[in-house]
Amino acid sequence: MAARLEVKGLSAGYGPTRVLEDISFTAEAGARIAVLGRNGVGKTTLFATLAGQTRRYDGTIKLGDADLTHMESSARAWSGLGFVPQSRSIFPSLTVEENLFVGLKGRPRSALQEAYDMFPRLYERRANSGAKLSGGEQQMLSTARTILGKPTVLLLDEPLEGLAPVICEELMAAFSQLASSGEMTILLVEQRIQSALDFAERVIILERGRIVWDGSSDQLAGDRDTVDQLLGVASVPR
Amino acid sequence: MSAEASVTAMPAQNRGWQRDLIGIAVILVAAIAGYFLFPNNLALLTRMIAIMLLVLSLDLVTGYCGVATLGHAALFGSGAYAAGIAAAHFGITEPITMIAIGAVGGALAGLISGIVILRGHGLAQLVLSIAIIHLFHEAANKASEYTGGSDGLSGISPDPVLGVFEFDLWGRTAYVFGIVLLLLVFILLRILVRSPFGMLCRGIRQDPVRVSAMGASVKLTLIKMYVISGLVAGVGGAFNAVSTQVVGLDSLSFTNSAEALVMLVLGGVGSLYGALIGTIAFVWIEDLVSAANPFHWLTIVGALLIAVVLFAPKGLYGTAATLLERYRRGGK
Amino acid sequence: MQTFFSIGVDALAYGMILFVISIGLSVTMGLMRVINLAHGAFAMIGGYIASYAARDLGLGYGLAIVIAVLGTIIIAVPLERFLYRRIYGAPELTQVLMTIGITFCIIGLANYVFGPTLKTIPLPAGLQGPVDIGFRTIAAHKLFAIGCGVVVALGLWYLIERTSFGVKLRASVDNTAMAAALGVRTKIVYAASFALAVGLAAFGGVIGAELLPVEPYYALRYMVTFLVVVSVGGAGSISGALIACLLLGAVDTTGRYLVPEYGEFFFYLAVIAIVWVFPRGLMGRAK
Amino acid sequence: MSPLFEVDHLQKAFGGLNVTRDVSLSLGKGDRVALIGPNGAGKTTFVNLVTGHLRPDSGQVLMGGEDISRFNPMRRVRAGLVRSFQVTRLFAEMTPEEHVALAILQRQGKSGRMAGSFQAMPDVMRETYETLETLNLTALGRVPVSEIAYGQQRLLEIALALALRPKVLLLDEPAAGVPHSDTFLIENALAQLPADLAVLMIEHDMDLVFRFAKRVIVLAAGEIIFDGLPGDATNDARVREAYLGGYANGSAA
Amino acid sequence: EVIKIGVVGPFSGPFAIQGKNFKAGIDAYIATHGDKIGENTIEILYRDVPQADPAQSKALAQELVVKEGVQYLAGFYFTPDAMAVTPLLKQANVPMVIMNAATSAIVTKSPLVVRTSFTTWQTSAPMAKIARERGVEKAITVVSDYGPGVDAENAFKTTFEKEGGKVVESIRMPLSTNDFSPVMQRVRNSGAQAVFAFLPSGPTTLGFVKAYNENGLKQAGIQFLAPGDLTQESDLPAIGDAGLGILTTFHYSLAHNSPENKAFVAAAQKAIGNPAELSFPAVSAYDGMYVISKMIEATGGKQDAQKAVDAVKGLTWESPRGPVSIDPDTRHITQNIYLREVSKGADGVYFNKEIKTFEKQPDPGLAAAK
Ligand SMILES: Nc1ncnc2c1ncn2[C@@H]1O[C@H](COP(=O)(O)OP(=O)(O)OP(=O)(O)O)[C@@H](O)[C@H]1O
Ligand SMILES: Nc1ncnc2c1ncn2[C@@H]1O[C@H](COP(=O)(O)OP(=O)(O)OP(=O)(O)O)[C@@H](O)[C@H]1O
Ligand SMILES: [Mg+2]
Ligand SMILES: [Mg+2]
Repeated sequence: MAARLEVKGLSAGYGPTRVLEDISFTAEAGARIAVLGRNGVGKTTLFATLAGQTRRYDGTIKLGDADLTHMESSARAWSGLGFVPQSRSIFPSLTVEENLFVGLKGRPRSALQEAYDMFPRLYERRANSGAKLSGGEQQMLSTARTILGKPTVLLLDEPLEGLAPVICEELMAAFSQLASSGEMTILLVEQRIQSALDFAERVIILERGRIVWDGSSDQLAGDRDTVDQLLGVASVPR
Repeated sequence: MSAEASVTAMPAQNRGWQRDLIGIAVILVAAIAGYFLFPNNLALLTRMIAIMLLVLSLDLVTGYCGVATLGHAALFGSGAYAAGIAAAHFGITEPITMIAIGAVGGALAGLISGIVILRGHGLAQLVLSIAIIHLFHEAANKASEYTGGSDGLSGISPDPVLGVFEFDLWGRTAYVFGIVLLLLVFILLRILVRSPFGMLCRGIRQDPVRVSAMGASVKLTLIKMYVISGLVAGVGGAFNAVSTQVVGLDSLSFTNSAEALVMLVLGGVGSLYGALIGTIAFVWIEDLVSAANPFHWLTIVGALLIAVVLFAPKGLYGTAATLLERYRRGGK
Repeated sequence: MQTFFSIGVDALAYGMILFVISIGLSVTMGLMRVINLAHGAFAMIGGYIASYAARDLGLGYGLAIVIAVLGTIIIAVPLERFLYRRIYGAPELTQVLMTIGITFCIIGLANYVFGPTLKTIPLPAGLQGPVDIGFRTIAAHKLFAIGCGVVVALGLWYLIERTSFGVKLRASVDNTAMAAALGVRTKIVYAASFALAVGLAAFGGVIGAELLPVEPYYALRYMVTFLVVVSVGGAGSISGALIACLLLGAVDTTGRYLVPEYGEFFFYLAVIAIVWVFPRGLMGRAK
Repeated sequence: MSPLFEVDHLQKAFGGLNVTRDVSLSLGKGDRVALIGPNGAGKTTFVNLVTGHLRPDSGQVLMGGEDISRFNPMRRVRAGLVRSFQVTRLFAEMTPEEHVALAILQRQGKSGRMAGSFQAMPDVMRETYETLETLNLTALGRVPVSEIAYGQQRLLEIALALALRPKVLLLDEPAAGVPHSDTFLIENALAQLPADLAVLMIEHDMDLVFRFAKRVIVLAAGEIIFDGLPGDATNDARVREAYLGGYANGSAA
Repeated sequence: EVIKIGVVGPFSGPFAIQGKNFKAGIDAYIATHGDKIGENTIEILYRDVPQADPAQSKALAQELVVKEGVQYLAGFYFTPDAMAVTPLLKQANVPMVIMNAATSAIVTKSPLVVRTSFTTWQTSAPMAKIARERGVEKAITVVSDYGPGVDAENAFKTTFEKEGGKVVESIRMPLSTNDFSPVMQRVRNSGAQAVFAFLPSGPTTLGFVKAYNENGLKQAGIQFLAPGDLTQESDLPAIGDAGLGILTTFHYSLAHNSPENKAFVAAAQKAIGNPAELSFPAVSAYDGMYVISKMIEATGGKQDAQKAVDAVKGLTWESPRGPVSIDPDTRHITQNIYLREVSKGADGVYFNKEIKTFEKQPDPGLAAAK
């Protein structure tokens, strides 16, 4: 069942380079939130930090009533956090089926069927080794793998990347379904602003590692200048 | 655009060359200091120089091209035997000529091992290098009428350098001769590694597929580098033969190769300075502890190696450099 | 013909013994991606413990083996916790440096504790002396070693390819961070597989002691051989290692029979030939 | 005269799976073609076959009439056939500046030089920074690639391809991972390409595809099911069903 | 005044035990004779060359002479290590007392070399005579493929054929050989009545002897002959019963029955700590120290290499191994060579039982070389 994610004063980065500064927000159970922002503002870093993969300088992370702040990555997963990384991170030497198996988190093998129902393509390729999947297939695998673990909070970093439009539509529908059915809380990073806005009820915009905008998606959809200024075409490199 | 290019370009470049000049100066100072501080250890220091050349040449293939090899002594030993045999059997005892012959011998060995070793990938590559060194070793053992087999090749008595400087018991001549060689090689290698060719090699280390997708020939480049590496190692080996006046099978041994690799990693892979520092540190410490306790020094050395990995994972020089870099960034 | 068979038997025995000793290394190097040059050292420790148990304490061979395996694991666990854990995923050369260091230490200590003399592990009556297998006699312990080889091969293959532990292990190796993010307790997985590898090393050290007698320098003396067979087989592949061991065992044995003085050439030329045809080892896992 | 680039009855199967079924197509000078199709249709494989990273089971690849089917990847690049990778392949420890400079030196046959430094070659530096500028990477010129965001790595990937001055350019999902706010950089870059260069782009971002392409080829299950004008593609039933789905209605524009 | 003696040997690594025996012999000498010679006291400096490595050996010798100012160089387990140092001696004005390195030619490399150990020729040749006496017509030689091995092969072959026997086959195997079964197969098929073997002391000898038994050569009655390196006392416990009955010829057995030896063994075992580790290099070291002490007496502690060496030419004394003397021409030790059989004492300890003596053997190797 979907859980609540509470982040307070989070800042993080890589060794000496600080990327995130004082990020605070709360995602209510079952929320659908889009995290947007230009190239390199720290979206991936934010998710990676929540998943316990990048160095956290300070701040706290709570999931439901579990305090993730000092947990290892694997413990976070068991307390309900699911992470689909931008890099896909397929296990190249494992077959598709084995990749999915790792995501099961101890659920019975039979549950694999859920993944195959979601992406029939994966069923066809199930004996194929991860390294030999097509880009899109890897993306499907990565997403399905995490969802199999039945997380209560799901972090999706550009899950539509490299997927055919048809698949994208189905997938977004599936995500909305998962969230609205109260199964999981979903945070989504997505480059295609339109799809993001269609999906999300709330939008958080990052700029240089800080939250600079936080509000309902309709509000944002109305407010063109913000979109242009923060996500818009007048992109200046940092 | 172009203006901005040149302005951004120039400083970096100067910085690079300044660094090199400083580096060379440091080496010179160290060399002179060594001469006067340890007048009685010149034999050791001389041995160090020979090994430095080996480790430098290893760094070229391992550090800059990412070819892991446990058989690099094959290049070193070939140089040593080439020079040694020339002197012992063909009466070519002019030191500089001997060095040249050694270099050629090394280059040939480099070509051969290059062609073989580059065939494999990852561990298989490592194993090819092991096979190579053992084959070279056995070959030398078999050709005992030339190499003296396991008894070693003795009877090498090089002429005075430039016909003036005798090789003496205190090893002064050998030492100075060695330093000169080392500096020459070092300067040439500095130029090489910052050249386009050097950059290409670094590229290959990080992603060969990408390099070939740029239209460059990975194999050919690496083999070129192997030959160069052979030249350097050959010089080292020849110098060893000249300064010690014997060549033993050990110069073609797996142990020798492995030690060289350890020294390189100890100092820091992928940097010429690392190669030098690693060698000095290892040989010096080994000499120290093995003299202090000839019976159980291995334990101490082992402990030190572990300590290095724990506290200086990038090797002595590598770690020092990163810390410095950190400090710089922090400063800004 | 008769000679042919007897050489064949020797080859098989030698290959199997190589396999039993090396396979643990295949696990560390191929699955955990750690170039563990200290593998020989662990095999040696196993040998010493067994020798102590069987000779000085007069315990039975079987018991000695068990004690050796457990003992070695117990010694290795802290090493994993404090040293190896630091080099998982580190550059290969760093691993080489660390594990060489460990090896040096162990050699030094062994030399200090047990002295430089050879240590033997008394065999039970059943395994002593030659057995007549029709066309020739062969040492009983060699037959035993062959048996062990088969068992180990099958067991290990099943564990790695068929059990969920195996999958988790391979996943952790491919991408530790991601495996952890999916809830795999990677630290435990690694510790367990390290223990497994070390245990196998110890086991091999004991079984192989008849051929490779236990002494302080053991740790380095045979390291190259282990490294070679594992890599030729393709690190991480059980079947690969097995084939490599049998193949190289055969080459080595026949070489030493036909042209002893060129045995070394024979062996290493074969190695080169094999790798020439299989640049990633016989059954190298795609990285 | 023979077309600039031609693929002729290309076949490839992995085990039982036919990934490329008798694919033939040709590009002329200045073509701007988009190759689209469902995931796993065989697009990347097609590129790999054409660029020599995979061996076809049968079929030929010709550049300006010359059969280059036997060439290795390197020689094909030299022949002017350049690709970008779907998943970025860059030198983690090197800077964008070095990447581009290396590509240029390679193109000019100077990459074997064992002395001097590209920073001392004004022409190389100039071209390097011009190339970086077109993709807005100038500011990152000296930042190690490991430290720049994925999106920017994608841009560099393209910069490299451009620096090789290809005759035929194969882009595998160039915009993947690049935020829409930045795809215009890629378009600019493509727009600035010499007119006689032929470009074949694989892309799942339909907006980009339809802005860029003068011609669309649709690959499904290893077969070309459509080859024609973008407009017609959106109206083709099979293409909609196999690939576009709702998108077609969304923006026929 | 303190006189420094530099000892170079393998004190760590695969041959550590041999180095340990050097030290044991030297300590035993000092324990029994004290460290004073006249009014001079001697000080020993040890330097480690784990495996044959002439370059390092030379560097260390140089350092010992130049830095530490040693007046005598001693030790040297491996021939190449000794060979590498000989060119230094004259200029350094330092005598070299070899305590093991067993290739005949070393003494010819410099007039300042004295050897108190043995040569492979010296210990191997007599075995050929034994073989003939025991009625062996056809023998096969199996040796490790390196200097000493080849020496042993030649020594045996030459003598054996001089005595009218026939060496049907000569096998040289790489030092790295672990599994000797194939070799034994060959020995078997060769139809020889005896196998003459030489391997460097250490682990491989164990495997070799085991293979000899396991491949049924013992049952087949093929005699096992070898120089004493193969049954070095420190390896015997490991070889165990498998070794019983093996015949070896050597210059020294710990079991040699003489008061001198009893005293020596007692002292040496004390010095080395674990009695089981004591073996032949110790006695050469012990006698080496004796020779050095004579040199010091002769020179009264002054550094005069030539005089020192001349002083010990023809020196004769009763060593723990038996009566010995330094041959004035070759400066190599003339000594008894004993035929020994591996036996098990009442106390369950294995030892080399002397069963025959060849008196006053010089080194035939040099003669053969000429
Ligand atoms: N491993 C790393 N080491 C140092 N800096 C890094 C590293 N990875 C990312 N960065 C820096 O952190 C910043 C944020 O990167 P991040 O990948 O989180 O951005 P992003 O918003 O996900 O970009 P994109 O939309 O391209 O995915 C970037 O400026 C990048 O340069
Ligand atoms: N080396 C291989 N071995 C076996 N199957 C492979 C191999 N490479 C690719 N495949 C399969 O071939 C099919 C085509 O792969 P390809 O990468 O060409 O698809 P694609 O059209 O690029 O898809 P995407 O748009 O998702 O990148 C996929 O189903 C993939 O699983
Ligand atoms: Mg990102
Ligand atoms: Mg693709």
